[in-house]
Amino acid sequence: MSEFFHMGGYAAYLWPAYLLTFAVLGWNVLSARRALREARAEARRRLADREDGP
Amino acid sequence: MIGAALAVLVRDLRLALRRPGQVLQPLAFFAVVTVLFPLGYTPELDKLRQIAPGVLWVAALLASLLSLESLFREDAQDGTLEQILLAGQPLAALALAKTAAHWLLTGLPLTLMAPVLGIALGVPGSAMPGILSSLALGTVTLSLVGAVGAALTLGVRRGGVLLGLLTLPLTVPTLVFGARATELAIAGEGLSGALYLLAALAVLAVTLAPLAVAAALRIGSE
Amino acid sequence: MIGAALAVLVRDLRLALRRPGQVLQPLAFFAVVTVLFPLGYTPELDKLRQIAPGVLWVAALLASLLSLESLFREDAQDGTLEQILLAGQPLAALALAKTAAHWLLTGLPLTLMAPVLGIALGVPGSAMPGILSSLALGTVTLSLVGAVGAALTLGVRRGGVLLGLLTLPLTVPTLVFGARATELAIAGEGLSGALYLLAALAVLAVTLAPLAVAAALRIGSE
Amino acid sequence: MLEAIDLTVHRGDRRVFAGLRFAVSAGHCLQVVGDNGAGKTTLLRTLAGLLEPDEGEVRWNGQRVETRALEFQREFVYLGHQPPLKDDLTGRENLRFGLALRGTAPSGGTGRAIDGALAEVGAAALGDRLVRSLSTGQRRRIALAALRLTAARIWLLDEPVTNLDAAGQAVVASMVASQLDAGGIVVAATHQDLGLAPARCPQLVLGRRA
Amino acid sequence: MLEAIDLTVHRGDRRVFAGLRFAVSAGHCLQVVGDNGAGKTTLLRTLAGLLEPDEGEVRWNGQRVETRALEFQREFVYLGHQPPLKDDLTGRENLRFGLALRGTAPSGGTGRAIDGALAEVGAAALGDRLVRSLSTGQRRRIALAALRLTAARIWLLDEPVTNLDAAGQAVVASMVASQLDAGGIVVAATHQDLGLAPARCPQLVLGRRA
Amino acid sequence: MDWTWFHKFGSPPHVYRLAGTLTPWFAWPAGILIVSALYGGLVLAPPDYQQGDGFRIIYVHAPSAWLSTMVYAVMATAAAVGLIWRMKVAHAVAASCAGIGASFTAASLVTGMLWGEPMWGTWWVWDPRLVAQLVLLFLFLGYIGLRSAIDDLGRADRASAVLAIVGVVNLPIIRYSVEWWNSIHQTPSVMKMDRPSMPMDMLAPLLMMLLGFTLFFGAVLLVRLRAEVLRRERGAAWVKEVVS
Ligand code: HEM
Ligand SMILES: Nc1ncnc2c1ncn2[C@@H]1O[C@H](COP(=O)(O)OP(=O)(O)OP(=O)(O)O)[C@@H](O)[C@H]1O
Ligand SMILES: Nc1ncnc2c1ncn2[C@@H]1O[C@H](COP(=O)(O)OP(=O)(O)OP(=O)(O)O)[C@@H](O)[C@H]1O
Ligand SMILES: [Mg+2]
Ligand SMILES: [Mg+2]
Repeated sequence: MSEFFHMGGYAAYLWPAYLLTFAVLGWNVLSARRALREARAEARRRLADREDGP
Repeated sequence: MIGAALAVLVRDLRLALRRPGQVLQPLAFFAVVTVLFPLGYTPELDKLRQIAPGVLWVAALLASLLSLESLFREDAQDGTLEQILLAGQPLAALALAKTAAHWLLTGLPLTLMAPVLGIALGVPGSAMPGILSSLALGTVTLSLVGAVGAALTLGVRRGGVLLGLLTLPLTVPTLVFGARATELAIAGEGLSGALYLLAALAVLAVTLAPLAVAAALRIGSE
Repeated sequence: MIGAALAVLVRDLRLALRRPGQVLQPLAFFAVVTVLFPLGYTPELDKLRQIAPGVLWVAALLASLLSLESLFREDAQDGTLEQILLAGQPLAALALAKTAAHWLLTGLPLTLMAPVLGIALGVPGSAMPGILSSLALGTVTLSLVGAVGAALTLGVRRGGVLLGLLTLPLTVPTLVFGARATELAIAGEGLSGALYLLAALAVLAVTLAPLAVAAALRIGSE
Repeated sequence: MLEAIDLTVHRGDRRVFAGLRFAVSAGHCLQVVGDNGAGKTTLLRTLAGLLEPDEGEVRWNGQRVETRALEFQREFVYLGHQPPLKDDLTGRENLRFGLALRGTAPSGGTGRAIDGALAEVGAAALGDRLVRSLSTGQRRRIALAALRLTAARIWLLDEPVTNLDAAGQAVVASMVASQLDAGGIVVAATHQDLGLAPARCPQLVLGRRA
Repeated sequence: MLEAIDLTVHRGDRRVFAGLRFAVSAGHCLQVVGDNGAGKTTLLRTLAGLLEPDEGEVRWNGQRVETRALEFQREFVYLGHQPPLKDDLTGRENLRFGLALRGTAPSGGTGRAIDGALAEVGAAALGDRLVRSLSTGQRRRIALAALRLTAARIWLLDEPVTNLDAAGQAVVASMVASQLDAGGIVVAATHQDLGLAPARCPQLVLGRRA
Repeated sequence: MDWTWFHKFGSPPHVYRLAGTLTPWFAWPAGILIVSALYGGLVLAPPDYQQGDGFRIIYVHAPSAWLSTMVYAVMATAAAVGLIWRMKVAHAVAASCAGIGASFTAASLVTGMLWGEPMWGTWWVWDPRLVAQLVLLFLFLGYIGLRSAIDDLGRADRASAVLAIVGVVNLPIIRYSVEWWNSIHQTPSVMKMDRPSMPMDMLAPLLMMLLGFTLFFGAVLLVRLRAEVLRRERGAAWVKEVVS
């Protein structure tokens, strides 16, 4: 197991690379969902204004 | 249409003469940069000769960038850009005219200055024709590509930085071919190949850039 | 007075960084500028290492010029410069605040970016502290000297324009000492001497430039 | 005949006006009035094609103007809030440029026409000075001269009388009148009255949107 | 008491006016009128210290203003042809900056004061929008709010009612009136009338110099 | 020919709903592919005969790099469609692409550098492939910068569209020029893509990753697209139904 993480001496490069890449994947997922959530909220706010606005 | 384009060209040249500072600044920058390298690097001419192409070209590139920022901004601010947009003339032609003026005011002077600075970098006199022709061709492309960026960043805060960020990557080919041509010129080898490439880029830019500029200006004027 | 100066500083920062992404723009910009040199010169790191000082300092000079030109012009055009002139506050202080904002927006990002750019140019990690400190000091002077130039160019008077140009040569000492310091840092030799000179220049600039700027602004506003 | 058909225009995501209809026929003018922010400038810029309507269209003699934008542009002049003049050119040079840009060649020579126009707007003495050195009202007069010089049939004027003294305002009124007499069309946004017969110059009142 | 003593001012090499004398005492206003190019703006800028008189001097409470320029600057506000606003800041941010710059701290909190001023000029709804997105008149209203906020005793106004609709012009009139009631001084250059009692607001007529 | 499908794509509500329904069809396969490729790449695949375990970086590096190029292509195409046919939805697609593309370009760069240090003993070399990738990152950043600098959405859409198109015209020229630049400096491209054909158990995970990343991009794009479409609809009737 530890040998697996050791990656034949390349651990110091390999794991950061994987970590970063999956961080990027994660960021994409989260930011996309946040964007959608915010857009929804924004739209609701607009509709609300529309109701009580002119 | 030709008449209108000419009018724009002449107007911009006349304005530049009335406000020489804006014309001279890029040239001064060009000079400062090219003399800076020997100071920071080494006094040995044969070493300097090696970096001369890169220095000359990067300096020229950045110098023309410096002057591009104000290409359309002033017209936009005093309302004359709208006048041009609504002149009932093909906008691309007028955009080309403005870019031509810009080239005459920066590209051409830079080209003419290059040999002088080249000497300071140990460039042999035999290389001058090559340097002149390559810069003359390259700066045309730089002005045109830059004009697109300038039109896009019109009315944007700190447009200068953004303009650089947009424009410089697009100027990579010009830089590569231009520097190579200069290198060959200094080495005294034939540089027609590189010049052809530069010319091709210039032609491409002359045909496409004005359209992009026109579109960008229309968008920006809303 | 402190309050007013702070207000100016904060305003300029807010204007520049209206949106989050804009903080990163200067960083990207410097990266682009640096990439140009290898493309114009050679991919070999040990050759690039030699011109690294020149590259970094040219980038610094460019950054200050590119953004300084608009430092006062925008305020002059939208009338807020007069507001500042008539604020009943010591003008030099406000001018210093504006210049500080400018440094935070160009000098600082460049300094922070320098190590990364250094790596790309094959600069050894050991040189980074020296590079950081020399750039930090040098860019301050560049911003201040540039500010004087920008203020002078504001003047409607023809003379002002050319005077503004004359400040460009004034940046040469900074560039020379800066490049020298960077060179020494890369060579791994002691650079304290060069740093002292840079510091001296910076101190001189901080004390004198604001006064010059204030005077120039007053003249320009007539 | 200049028509607006169900124009709807947004600025940012703010609806400025919607379903706006009107028609101005040759020899008539339209005075656009409304509070600050009502949409006068927006309307004029839309007519000039500087803004795109989100819905509806502008027609000139029955044709959508987009379809032949350049021809239409030669039919009108747009004079906005600030006079389109180059500070570092003289009034004359500015006027000359304006004519060359639009390709208009006045009968009887450009120079003479320019002198005439300058005299008409009471700026004869200003023509050879750099615009930079002119007062606000003097600049506007130069801009009026430029307007006079163009052969355009349609005038789109945004607050033409601002910064003008009494004499200047009279000049504007008479210019508009003669333009209408010549069978032209004038659409003007103003807060002050232009002093024209209502029959000739109906008002279009834009509702306020803050 | 604001005095002009034998003021002579040149613009370029053109003499705009010479030997101009007047005095405005607390609670009074001076309406500067004159044709375009008469020298209204020049006079206001000279009073504000933006131009140096070639001869004569400006006195505030008997003292030459140059001698204590900074103090004097805190006594007045100058509102020129174009409202000093940053396009990329909101109205509120602009007002806040104006206050901080002059070191004015309104009683009862800046925020509240700003809201009050905005409401007074009928721009309550505009305060949080970028100035870039405001119409010309809306900008001027923001500038008026800034004027209102400063504690300055002297107002130097160059054509304060341009681009303003009827309501806006009324706002200016009432603002000026209340400023005078508060013992302030107003020097205003206008082509339109501000609608104030002549007793309170005498006219200074500048002769025309083209 | 019948253009109704085209106009249907133009209609925001339809796109919004379609994107909603499609998302899981991209997301799940992407997830499964990536996870199994991960296992295949890190555990099953044997060490490289010369690079040892270091080569395993390829499984994150190559897909990121490949995706970066593809995203830019999608972005530019969408931008062009939006500009030519005035299609709001297309602009929305382009807007959604920028962030994704930039992030993966950056990932390919950093993973590449992390690979370079052990392989070439340096974090960075001026290899044409690398330079081209760096320039691509700049193009993305410029696009994002321009967008963020313009308030009005409509203007931002069309201005950035022009930029994207100009960029895509340039991209091949840039790639060619850096290759040319490299060739004249006689430094062989360090990233030899004509490596001896990988054994299947090495190649399979790579291909799975490539496919997985691509699908992942699709899924994220669809989600962002919905957000962008909403932002572009000034509270039209259909918005009411979908948000409340
Ligand atoms: C900063 C450094 C690096 C950058 C920017 C970079 C960039 C790229 C790019 C643009 C691709 C093309 C993907 C595609 O085909 O669409 C790629 C693929 C690849 N890279 Fe790198 N790379 C870097 C470092 C490395 C290193 C150090 C190695 C190995 C020694 C490497 C090996 C590969 C391999 C094997 C592929 C996949 C094969 C292929 O796609 O043709 N790269 N990289
Ligand atoms: N920078 C300058 N250089 C030379 N002359 C100038 C300059 N600015 C103004 N003038 C001249 O000074 C005179 C007064 O200008 P000023 O702007 O004060 O007039 P004004 O009364 O404000 O006119 P307006 O009603 O148009 O605003 C004008 O004749 C003008 O031409
Ligand atoms: N760039 C913009 N972005 C967003 N909203 C805008 C923009 N420009 C104007 N608006 C808004 O559109 C409305 C109409 O503006 P417009 O300039 O047409 O008004 P106006 O009638 O000309 O006002 P004024 O009499 O002050 O000139 C105003 O409410 C204004 O706030
Ligand atoms: Mg208006
Ligand atoms: Mg005036």
